[in-house]
Formats: sequence, C-alpha cells, structure tokens
Amino acid sequence: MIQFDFSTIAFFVFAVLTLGGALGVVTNRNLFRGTIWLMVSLFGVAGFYVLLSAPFLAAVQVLVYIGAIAILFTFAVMLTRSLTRLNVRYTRLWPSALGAVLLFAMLVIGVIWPVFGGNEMYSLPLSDVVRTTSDLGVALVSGEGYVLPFEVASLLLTGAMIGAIVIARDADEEELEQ
Amino acid sequence: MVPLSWYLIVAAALFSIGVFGVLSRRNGVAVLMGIELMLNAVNINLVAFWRYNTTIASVTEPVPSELNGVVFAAFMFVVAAAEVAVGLAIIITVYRNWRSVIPEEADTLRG
Amino acid sequence: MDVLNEWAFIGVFLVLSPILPILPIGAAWLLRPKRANVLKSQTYECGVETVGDTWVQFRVQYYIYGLIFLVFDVEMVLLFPWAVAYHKLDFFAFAAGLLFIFLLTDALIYAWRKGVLVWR
Amino acid sequence: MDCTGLCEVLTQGGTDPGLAQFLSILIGVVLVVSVPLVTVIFLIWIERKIAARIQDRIGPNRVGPFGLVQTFADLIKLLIKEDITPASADRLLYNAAPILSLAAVALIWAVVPFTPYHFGVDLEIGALYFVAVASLGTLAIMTAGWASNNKYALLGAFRVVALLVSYEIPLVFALLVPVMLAGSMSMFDIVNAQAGMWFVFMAPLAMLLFFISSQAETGRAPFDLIEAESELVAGFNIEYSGMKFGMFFAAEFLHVFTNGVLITVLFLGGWYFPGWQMPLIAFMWLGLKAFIPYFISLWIRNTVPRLRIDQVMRFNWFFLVPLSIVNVLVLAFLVMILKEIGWVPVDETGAMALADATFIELLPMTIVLFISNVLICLPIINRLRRTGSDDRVADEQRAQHAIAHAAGD
Repeated sequence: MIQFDFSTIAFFVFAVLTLGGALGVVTNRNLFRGTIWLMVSLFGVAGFYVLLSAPFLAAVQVLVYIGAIAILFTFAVMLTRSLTRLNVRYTRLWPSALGAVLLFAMLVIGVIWPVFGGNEMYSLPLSDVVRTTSDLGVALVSGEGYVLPFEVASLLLTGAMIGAIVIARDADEEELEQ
Repeated sequence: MVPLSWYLIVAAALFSIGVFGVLSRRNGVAVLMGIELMLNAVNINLVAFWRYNTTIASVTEPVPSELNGVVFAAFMFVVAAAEVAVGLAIIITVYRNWRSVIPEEADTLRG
Repeated sequence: MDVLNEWAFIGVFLVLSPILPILPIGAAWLLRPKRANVLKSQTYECGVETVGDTWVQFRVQYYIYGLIFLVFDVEMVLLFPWAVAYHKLDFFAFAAGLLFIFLLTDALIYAWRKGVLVWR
Repeated sequence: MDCTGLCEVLTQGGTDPGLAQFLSILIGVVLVVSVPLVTVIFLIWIERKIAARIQDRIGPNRVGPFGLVQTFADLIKLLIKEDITPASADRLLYNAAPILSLAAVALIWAVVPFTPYHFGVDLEIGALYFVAVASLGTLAIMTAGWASNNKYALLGAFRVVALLVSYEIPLVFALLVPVMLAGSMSMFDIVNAQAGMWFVFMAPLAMLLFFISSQAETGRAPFDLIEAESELVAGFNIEYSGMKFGMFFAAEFLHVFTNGVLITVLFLGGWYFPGWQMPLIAFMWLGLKAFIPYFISLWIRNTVPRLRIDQVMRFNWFFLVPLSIVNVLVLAFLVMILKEIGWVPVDETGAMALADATFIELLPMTIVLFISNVLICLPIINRLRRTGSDDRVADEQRAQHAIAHAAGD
C-alpha cells in the first residue's frame, strides 16, 4: 500500500513539526515563545510545499513568515509589553477545546475520509511534470492569466501599508507628546 | 508518495488547532497567531488539491489555469501579510489607548 | 522526482548544519570549568542590581519599519516570478509588472511624506 | 530518483539503492559543510592580518609561521573558557540562538556553485533560497536578545533587527537584477548567463547596492552602531560568553566572506575568467574573485567611521531603497527597448538569452546599460554630497550655538 520512501518519512517529520508547533502556539503562556513555536509550525508547512512540488512557495513561506511576520509579531509582543508576563488567560477553555475536536472529527469523518480516503484517483498526483517559477511568472502577468488579481494584490498591499501606518502613527505621536 | 487525504487530515488538524487558539485566548496577539495557523491550513489544502488534481497537457506550452493552486497560495501570502500588518497595528493602538489587549474590552464603538 | 532529490540534499544539510556550531559548543561544555555562583549568573547590566522589567517600553517606530519591510517582502513574492519570466515577456506583461511596482512605490512615497521613515 | 556518480558506484558495490542514495547525499553534504568550516578558520587569521596592516600594526605573529596557528590557539582558549548562562535567561532559546546564527550562514553554501561540476545542489529557486535562509539569522538575533533577559541585549536586538530588515529591501531589489538578466533564479544559470559578459559591467549599480546592503547585513562598520564594541555595550550578545559568543563571531566572519562569494556568483561571473577554463582552476578563480569584495569590505570596516542610527536609517530609506527601485525599473525598461531594436541576443523563440552570446554580441547592450547606470548615479551622488554638507553645517551651527549659550551664562 504505502511505501516508506524518503518522501513519506519527510511527510511525517513535517506533520510532527507543523502540528507540534501549532500546539505549542496555543498552549504556551509566553507570547514570545509562542511566536517561535509559530515559526516551527510554519516551517513544517514550508516542508509540505516542497513535498507538493511547489518549492517556490516553500522559499516564500520561510522568507515571508520567518523573515518578516515573525519579526512583526515579536515587535508587537514587546510593544504590548506587560502581556508577556500575563498568566495564561483562557476564556471558554473547555468549550473551545471541545469545539475544535468536534470540528476536526467532523472534517475527517464527514468530508475527507468518505470523499478522498478510499478514492484511488487521489492516491497519486495526476502528472509527474511540474510547472516552474518561470511559468508562474508568465501566468501571473499574462492577459489570459491572473494579471487583474496581481494588480489588485498590489493595491491591497498599498492600502494595508497606508492603513497600518495611519493607525500606528497615532500611538507614536501621542507618545512623543508625553 | 502519500495520498491526498493525508495532507487534508494534517490541514484539518492545523485548522482545528487554529480555531481553538482563536476561541480560547483572550490576548489579541495570540488570536492573530491562531488566525495565521488557520490561513496556513487553507494554503496546504490549496496546494495539495492543485498537486493531485491538475493534468498538465503539454510541457512546453503552459496554460495559466494549470498553476491556479500556486497562484492562489501566493495571493494568500498577500492577504495574510495585509491582515497581520493591520491587525497588529490595531492591537498596538488599542493597547496604547486602553492599556489592554483583550479585544472584548475595546468596546467604545459599541452602540 | 529529480526535484525531490535536490531537496533531500537541502533536508540533510538542514539537519547537519547545526552540528557545525554544536560540536565546538559541546566540546567547550565538556572542557570548561563549571563553577557557577549566584553573583556570576546575575544579569550583566551595570554592576548594580537590575531594576524593573526587562521589557522596557519600545517605540512604535520599530513596528513601522517592520511593517514596511513586510509589505516589500510580500511584494517580492509576486515580483520574483515576474523577474524570472522577464526574458520572454511581451510588452503588455512587462507593463503589468511595472504598474505593480509603481503602485507599491505610492505607499513608500506616502510613508516618506508623512515622515514616518525618519528615525526620531 | 536518479542515481549517478558516487551513488552508482555504491550500488554496484552491493549496497541497497536507497541506502546508497542516502550515503551519497550525506557525503555531499559533509563535503559542502566542510568548505565554510575550513574557510572560517583561515578567514579569522586573514582578517586580523589585514586589519593590522591597515592600522599599521603587525597582527598575530607569535604562534606558528606568520601567526597562522593563532586561530587554533584562540579556539582552545575559547574551549576552556567558563560559559555563564544568566539565571534569568530562557535557557533553551538562549542556547539555540548562537547555533541558529551560524547554521543560517552555513546553509547559504548549499547553493553556491564552486565549479561547473562541483556544487552542493542546483535549486531552481537558488537566489530566493539564499534570501530566505539569511532571514533565519535575523530571527536568531531576535531570539538571542530576548532570551538573554537583559535590557541592553533586548534594545540592541531591536535596533539590529530594525536595521537588518531595512537593508534587506535594497538587497532583494538588487538581487532582482541578475535574476532578470539570467531569466532564472538558479545560481548555476546565473553564472552561465555571464559566460560572455559579467553582470558587473551591465549593472554596476545593482552590484554596488548589493554590496552596501550586504555589508549592513553582516553588521560591519560603518553599520556596526548596534554593537559599537569600542564604545557601547556589546548589543544583543552582551550576556554571551565562551564558545557561544565565539559562534556569533564565527557567523559574522563567515558571513562577510559568504557575501563575497555571492557577489562573485551573482555579478563577477562566478568561475569564469577570460580565456582559461578548467574545473580546478575554476574553483581558484571563484575564490580569488571572492577575495576582491571581501577585501574591500574589510578595508571599509577598518577605515570608515561609525554612523549614527538615524543616519544609517536615513541613508537606507531615502537613498538606497528609492535608488534600488529606480534601478530595477530603468533596467527593465531599457532591456525591453534594446530587445525591440535588436541589440539583445535572443534565442529562436524570441526570448532574451545571454548564456550562449559572445562578448562582441553583448557589447552594445552592455555599453547602453552601463551608461544608464552612471546617469542614474550622478544626481544621486550629488544629492548625497549636498545632504552631507548641509548636515555638517547644521551640526556646526548647533555646536557654535551651544558654545555661545554656555559662554553667555
């Protein structure tokens, strides 16, 4: 059935990294450590991208999440300082744990296993060939491709940057006045 | 190679952990971390479906729709980045004004 | 499967490269004197005992730099495929990339005009 | 998976194919890892010698011939130094940070093509891999600062991270230029595209930007204000001692040379040298060429005074970032136009292909691009000069004002 070759072992390693890291994020009382766990988890996700033959996404995952979003999270943790020492404060701990377990069970038993589990069609990728980054570039900017979302993404980023600067700057000016 | 359902199960587990994080934490930064986990679970699904479901007709002539999974995932990065940037900026400002990072306590706008 | 073979190399590299620093640190751990005492392991700040929190209040400025960096980093996600495909693009596709850069430069100009880029 | 070379030999010798493949990968990794390991030991000696000569000293000369064994003596000294972990530190992260710091630099070497036949691995996304791996170093610094649980360490880490992320933007924009010219992110393809003409002649500005920002990425003078070892506390590594401190320094020494190698691969034509091509000599060319940016980096480190943080930030956001964006735009536009008038070598599908072009074919294109770069630079240099003198005048006025004020009291 399932061969234990290199990629299968790698799959399990990345699954452990991803899910273990995610559990670390939600259970750690210290937010900085939570950020580090988040990075471990997202690093595992980058590994999945490699296994799924999308190495470009893997590099981007490391670049964007570990290089930038992690830094942003640590800055935010330090800027809202007293919280790092806050004892862990959960609201609705058990209801939400139960809800999450139920959600998982529903997804697996209700959707994933009946639809994709025994289906031979989804046991192997349909084609061995994969597209390169160069093809991705052509698809992103060609007229019949994704050029409109491409430009909208740029607008979204511009909007997010201006918005975030406006919001964060208020706090900065207030502080300088004091 | 592992079958598609394994990726979906891992993604479902990641999504559920993210939901747990969002629902149970009171700290705004921790809630955003949970949302990041959920977004990444979605991304795994997008790329996995793409990998297992796309037929590539010809190697030399790429059709844009053969890359939809990767393109969607790339746009998800954009969305995630915008969300983190604005979300954390709001949390910082709320903290400076109310000395609190608990979303429920910033309720001045409530009618 | 050739691609995975390459990445297997990176995977092994990823596991082995921490060994490079771990070996000397481990050797030092075996050889070095271990005579810790309370005074030695205090926080090294200025000789006087540490006062207050380590988590001093930081300025929002740091966050704004991180934020602009994040936006440019994500821009790279979409620009690198464009740059790789640049050699075979027609003029329309090329102009789409230029428009993308221009739109983001707007945000930079806004930040510039608002003066948030100046370290105060 | 394919099985060639060493793997093939092992399989014929009776080893299980999977094991043979794993072994061949393992041996490859060990070989590639050992290159930076051996290099860093000699780099420390070279750097100390060069620094000493610039400062009119002799440098290490007691242990071994020309002091060559000095580094090993220092290593032994570091091995038997006491290593203190502060009581209030986060032990796990405190110990992980120096390991991650050096590993992040060593990982870059996986994609460096040494010769046409000797390289770790030729990733399709090599250039992006290098940026992604380098960002692990930023996280290591942040972790070190936080885990030390020390005000100065944390402040130092914050400043250094703000500086690193700021200078990463011009670095990545400069990296776009060789990627655009070669039409690939693979380091191997980038070197091959320089067979006829090195990119340094087509895009000198991009190389300059890459060099300046990589100098900042290593935290060397004039960008070492965070560390400022001669006047301030050490910054993010204040609490580190013994071998862990040594690892941060080894990472820095190695990073400088790694940047030299990367500049060589991206802009100085890698293993190519006019009229002389052989595998082993190719390796030598790469090393020799890498020494040029490395030496200039050391030269700057030992002669240029340290800048203030506001100056460093202003230099980046008001000069380097706009300049790097303009550089990419102008280059993209010019190459597009040159392709229309037929000055760019193309393959049969009409796509730009520099790899098979000869020096003569590339010459017109290179001249146009070079002149455009000079034209961009001229107003920028003028602007920099004016800003510098304005600043100086303002500083002097402020000083005089202060003196007059003091005398008036």
